Amino acid sequence: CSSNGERQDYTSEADLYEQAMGQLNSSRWESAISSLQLLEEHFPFGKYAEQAQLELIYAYYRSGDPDAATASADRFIRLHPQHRNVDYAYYMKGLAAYDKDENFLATIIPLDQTQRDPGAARESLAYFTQLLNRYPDSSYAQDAKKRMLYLRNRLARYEIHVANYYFKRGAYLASVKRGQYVLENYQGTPSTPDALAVMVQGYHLLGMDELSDRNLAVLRLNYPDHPAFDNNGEFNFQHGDVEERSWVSKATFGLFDKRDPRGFDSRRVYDPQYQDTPRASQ
Amino acid sequence: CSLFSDKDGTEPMELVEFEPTVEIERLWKRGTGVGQGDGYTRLEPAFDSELLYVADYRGELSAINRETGKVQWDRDLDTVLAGGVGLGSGQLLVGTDEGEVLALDINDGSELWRTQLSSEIMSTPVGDATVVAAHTLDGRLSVLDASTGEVLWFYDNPPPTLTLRGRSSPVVTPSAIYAGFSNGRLMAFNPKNGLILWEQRVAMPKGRSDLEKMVDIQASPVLVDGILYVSGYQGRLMAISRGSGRPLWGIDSSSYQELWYDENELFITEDNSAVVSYDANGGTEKWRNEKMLRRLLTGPVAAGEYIAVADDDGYIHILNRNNGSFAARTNIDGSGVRAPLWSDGETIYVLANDGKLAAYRIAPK
Amino acid sequence: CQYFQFPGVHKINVQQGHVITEEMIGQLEPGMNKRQVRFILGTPLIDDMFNDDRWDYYYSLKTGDGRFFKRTLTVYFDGDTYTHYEGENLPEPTPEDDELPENNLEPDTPVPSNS
Amino acid sequence: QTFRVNDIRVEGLQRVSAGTVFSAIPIRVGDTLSNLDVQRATRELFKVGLFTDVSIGRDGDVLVIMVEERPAINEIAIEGNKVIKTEQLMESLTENGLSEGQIYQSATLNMISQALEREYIGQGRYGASVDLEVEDLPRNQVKVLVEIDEGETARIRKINIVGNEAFANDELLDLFELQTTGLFSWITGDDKYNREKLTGDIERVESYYLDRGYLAFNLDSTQVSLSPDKSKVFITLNVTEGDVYTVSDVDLAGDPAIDERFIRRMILMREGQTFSQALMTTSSEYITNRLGNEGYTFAEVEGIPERNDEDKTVKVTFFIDPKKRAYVRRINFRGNTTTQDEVLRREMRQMEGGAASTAQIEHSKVRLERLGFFKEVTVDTVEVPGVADQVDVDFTVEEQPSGSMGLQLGYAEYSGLIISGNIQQNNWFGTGKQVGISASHSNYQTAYNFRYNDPYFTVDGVSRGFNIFYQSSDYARANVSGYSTDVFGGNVSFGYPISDVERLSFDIGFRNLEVKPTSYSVREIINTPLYSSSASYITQSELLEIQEKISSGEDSPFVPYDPTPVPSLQDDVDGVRGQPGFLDVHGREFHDFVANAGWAKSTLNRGVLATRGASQRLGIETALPGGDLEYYKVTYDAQMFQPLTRHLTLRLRTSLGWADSYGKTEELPFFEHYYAGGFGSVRGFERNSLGPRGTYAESSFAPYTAWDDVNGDGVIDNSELASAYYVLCEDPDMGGYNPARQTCRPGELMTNSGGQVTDQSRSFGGNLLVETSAEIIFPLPFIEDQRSFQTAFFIDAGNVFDTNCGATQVNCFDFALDRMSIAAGLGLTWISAFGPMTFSVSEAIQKNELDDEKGFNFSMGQTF
Repeated sequence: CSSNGERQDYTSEADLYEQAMGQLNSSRWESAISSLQLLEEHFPFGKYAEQAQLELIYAYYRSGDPDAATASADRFIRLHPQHRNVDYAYYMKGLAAYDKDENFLATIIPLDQTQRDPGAARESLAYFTQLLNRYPDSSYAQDAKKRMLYLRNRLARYEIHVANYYFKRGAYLASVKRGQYVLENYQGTPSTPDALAVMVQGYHLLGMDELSDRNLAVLRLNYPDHPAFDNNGEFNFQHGDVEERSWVSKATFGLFDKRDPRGFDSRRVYDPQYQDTPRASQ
Repeated sequence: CSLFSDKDGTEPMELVEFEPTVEIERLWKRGTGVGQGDGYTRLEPAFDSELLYVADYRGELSAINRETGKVQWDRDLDTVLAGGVGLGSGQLLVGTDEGEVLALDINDGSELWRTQLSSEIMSTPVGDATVVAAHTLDGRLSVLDASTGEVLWFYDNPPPTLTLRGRSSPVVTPSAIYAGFSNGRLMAFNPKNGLILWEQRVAMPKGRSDLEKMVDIQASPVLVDGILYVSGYQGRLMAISRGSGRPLWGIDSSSYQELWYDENELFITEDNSAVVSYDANGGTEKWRNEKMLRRLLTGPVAAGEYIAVADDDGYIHILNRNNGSFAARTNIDGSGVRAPLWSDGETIYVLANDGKLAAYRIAPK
Repeated sequence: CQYFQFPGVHKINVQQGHVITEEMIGQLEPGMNKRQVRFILGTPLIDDMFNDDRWDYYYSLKTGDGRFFKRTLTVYFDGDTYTHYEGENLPEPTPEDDELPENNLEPDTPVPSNS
Repeated sequence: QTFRVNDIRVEGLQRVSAGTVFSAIPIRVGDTLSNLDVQRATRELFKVGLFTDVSIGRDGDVLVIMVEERPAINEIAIEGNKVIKTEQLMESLTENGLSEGQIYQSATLNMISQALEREYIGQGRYGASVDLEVEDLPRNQVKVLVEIDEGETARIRKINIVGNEAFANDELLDLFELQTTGLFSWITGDDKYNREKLTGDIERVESYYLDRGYLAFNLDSTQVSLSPDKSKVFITLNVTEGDVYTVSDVDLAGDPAIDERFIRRMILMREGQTFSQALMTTSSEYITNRLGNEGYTFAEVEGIPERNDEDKTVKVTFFIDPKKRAYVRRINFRGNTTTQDEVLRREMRQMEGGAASTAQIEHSKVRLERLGFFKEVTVDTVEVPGVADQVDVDFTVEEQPSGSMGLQLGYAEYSGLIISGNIQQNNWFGTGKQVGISASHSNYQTAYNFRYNDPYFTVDGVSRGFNIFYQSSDYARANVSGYSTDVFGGNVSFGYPISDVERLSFDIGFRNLEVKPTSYSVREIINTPLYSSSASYITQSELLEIQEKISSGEDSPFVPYDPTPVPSLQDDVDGVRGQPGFLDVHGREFHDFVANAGWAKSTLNRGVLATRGASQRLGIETALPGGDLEYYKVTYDAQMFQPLTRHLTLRLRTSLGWADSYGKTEELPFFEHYYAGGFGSVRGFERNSLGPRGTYAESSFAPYTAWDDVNGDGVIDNSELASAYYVLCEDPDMGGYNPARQTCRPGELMTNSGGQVTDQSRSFGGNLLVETSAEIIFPLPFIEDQRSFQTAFFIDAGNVFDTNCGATQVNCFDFALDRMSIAAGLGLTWISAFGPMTFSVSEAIQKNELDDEKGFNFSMGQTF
């Protein structure tokens, strides 16, 4: 008693490919995926095989399965390293990771993505960089560059948040290293001024005033209007020595009116993207 | 389709109806301890002129008069047995599942000596006046001094990863010891110093899985006028000249039960429980009874004009010796029979798995 | 530290930077190249991009009960060869007494014995 | 004749790639070919086995190879396999190059059957058999139908160990994963032979011996044998034990890097002790950790035993290689897509830029798990490429719902229609702040509550929170004696850690409470019956005289008895009206400042559904002097987890409460009483139903004390009777009343009793709470995700007692063990997306007469 029903009858390779293209155009991703897989299974060396694999990556991506899209892109790169549009596969890997970075909750409530898991963003940046190194004049390079800009800013801001925490914690060497990481890896992002401010304050608190002053000079030269400068141009060391406390906070063991140090966040001044879509601070 | 009915060709065949042509007369029947236990042991009685010596797996040994079935003496060895009861000269030999060989005085079963060997003794130890040979589960043949029990020499034949339960008992003669191993090899040794006289491959491992590569020689070889008849599992039935080890003839036949030689005829139960008779000289098949397939038959024994086999449900089938047709059938006990049967040509002795022992004689109708 | 605190708030130790022992400093000899200095003292955590002829080794430990210990060691190079060092609060040779260092403070992180 | 090949063309290819053809034939463009070469090429092509027909011809100087491909396998259908899933079988087929789309070659058939049979034999199913049929399909394709008969698994009938004197067979067999067929084998399948499991078991036996000094232990050989019908497996292990070795000397080698005395302290082995491999490996671990704490994260320590066979002693040397002291460059977090980075980083005990310490990294991982936000936390320390002494610490977390969010629309018999919505989030949008908003309305309670708490108001973990609430409830419906309260208030709370596992917490707040008794409130709350100001009473003996006169038909005496007026409660000096209720004494409105102080210590291993560690909490709540009430309540809760076996954990829990009034409040206010019963307390009993009951409200008793023979028939019938006075009881046996309906307490006015004491709705609570519970937590056999499930057999015991029971209270005792209500049963907790759901089924073992059993409990949103 044979159990499974009659398999989907298909005619030739071309019809199957046609059918898959039809499903793709009408955004029926699931059925497109199964037709493409069927095509690849039965005509592994047919003339549509390679194109089918490329379409498969796109179908997985659009069906909201970034991991499968990355996996099939890797497979394509392994099978056809010299293929004329292998750059599409690299690009799709970057795009899939880029989507994974967007948290579904963020679509409902304005969550500040820069304070959350940077892993997916780093992967996406790495894939896009790979694309640009290998195929600088690929047709996808333009869009990739634009996305990389956003990713670098996001990752740089993440480093500054961590540096701010370590100031609060009192681990000034950690803050300095985070600042340094931004200056080394993410120059020219809106977080660079904050990174310099972190270095200035960090070295000051480590007692290395020579290094602190050197960074202060660079900061003052390039970003004179950084919020850390008070009106007469002096750098305000927020976390260092005890600034005076209101009697209220003394009376209530610091529970009220604690005036928590804000940490460095000059996105309003230097980050154009931030100005037009201000994200919540949380 | 086959998914639901259980008749899928792997269960034992039903009993065949037939008109018995002989009577089976039961001389006596008695219980002898608790039988084979859970270790799938094949403890068998030892026979001498008028007594038989039988033991159960808990070590209860009793000597019984072959004619009357009366117990002459019995003794509790107080140890878990795995192999036995073997006959030495004036000695009874048993093997324990902790790997010890015990030699007992044949008159009262008192312990003469006891020696620790390397593994479980799943075969009946055998001996003569000078030596005692025991084949342990780890494939080692140990030969001990019959009087002191001291280990004279041993030969290792490591078994393959998967073997049949139990081992083949060696054949001890003054001039040579013949032993079948579970890697399919039959070897002859000099009893005094263990030098290898000759070696013969009885079964060749073939196939890729452990199951297909099983090639145990499970039955003990039968030595008759200078010729050794030996059968292997998934191997061959061969006649080998005892002196040179040269094979006289060999045919493809897979069997793990004891074979029986009687007046130039070899009776054998194959691994699918077909009973076959071969001409001892050339190995040509005389007849084959395939009506009791998969009933896990014991090896056949001959008694006069008839052949007897027992199965896993305790039925004893009597076949005509010349054409293998059914002659009679009786039942000893529902617990089934695993121990090899024995016959002195006239009386057939059957030991059931739960320890029931009976003697039968075949009388013309 | 900054503001009046609840009595007995448990604070964790905050340790930063390199442990520099007297034995390490003892091994430094002028004329060594950078690779040898790096092997003795370890990789400097602060590698300032601006100039490369000085390496700063910083060490600090702020214990939960408010004690603070700081030690710095700056190593100077002329090109690739080490010339001299200067530092603050450097370790003296530890006296070879047999019992454990007197304040046997075994915080989670190492405190040079003479803090 | 020969000809030169300029080009090669292949025709007829469908599934085979041209490359395969070119690699098979030894001909290249440009060769000159003879007929012999052509034949050899044809033979080579046939040998490839992919073509049914090959013919090579010439077209001018182009070599034309016409091939006809062998059919491809369109489909492999497998049937009859139950134990091994089809996917797994297909996988093993593809591994052997047999999958749909492959070319069907002659050898394919038996390769398929062999591959499948090997799968089954690997699982000990020796009796399995495979047969195949090939069905032709159009367009040069075939379908392979595989029919599998899985046969019986060989079951282990006996495991025998030979040569073991020191330890008996069954002591060793306990270590085995493989077992002989037992009671539960049909579920666990532990009696199915499996080679990997056997190797695992053998290793366990070896380490069992090595841990007990048998350094020379050796497993000589193992035999696995099969019964002829392939249904039973027998395993025999042959061992030689050798002798017990004792430790002769322990010393260190290599560079200890820190003071040798610290290291010596970590070594568990002493001279003269029997050698134990377990002790040796644990000592090495301790040393490695100790070095790890000093920053030597990559330290390697290995214990090497050197046997001295003559005197059976062993010299143990610990080789220490500290490698470079490592520093942490960066700490990275992955998986926290909702939770903010700072919420994780503030739990870190390891600092970036500091010496790496294995203990601190491990400790940070435990602290992350204790947050209760993550289902799984894993950490690994990775070397920074190119830098010898720097590491990155990578944490990967898997988030889980850390709160509950729900809208309940329900109906319950005691509360009518319930509409309630609540959001309780411990990780509010990933900020780590705890926010609770709840609003609920039912006919017995309307409640609004807003709770906010920031556990990390300061970086050291000083927490600050606010809470405002309004609640009006009519307890009559909730098994609590008839009164209702309206309360609103708010408080500020803060707390801080005093050690790594202990926290102090304080809160202070204002509370406005108004208690509204009802006409049937129990007498402990307000004194009943209520008398009007003009009421007066006579004595019981005078009542008897009157009843005497009525029955004798005498005229009503005009001479009035001299009744005494019923005093108001305040000046009821001699207690004629009985005990005053609480509200009579203390009034009905209470404005109080309530302060709480608490100490909590927790070493639980997980925030939610913990399985190890312990937690304790001691809290003192006081209504501060200056408010209307002055009382204090001390509560102590503790729980402890003790792993029993790999799967079973024992959980002991207790909560004790003692409360009393002080200063101007005479007794503990009844609305501050403890209650017991139901979830989180004593399962198996109605919610809040255990312990003392209040006395029923009583109504006044005015017997007939005046009569007038209006119709002059000489007989006083009912219409001619009237009651004028209440009666003071002197002696219950004097009569003059119906004891079933009236109560006569000497020295008090007689009252109409309020009805039988059956309904437990008047549970009144008490000022002493004693509860304990023991549970055996076991894993559900078929559930994969064990982390959000917890099932347990439990025994709960507890009750509420009162140190000064009211005279008329029922079921009210001082503390006594035989008064504890005990129930045993099975409980299940499931952390669902809507919050924790709990079920329990139970049976009472010991209960007081009035306890109200409840065999099945279900609740949402409460974790006990």
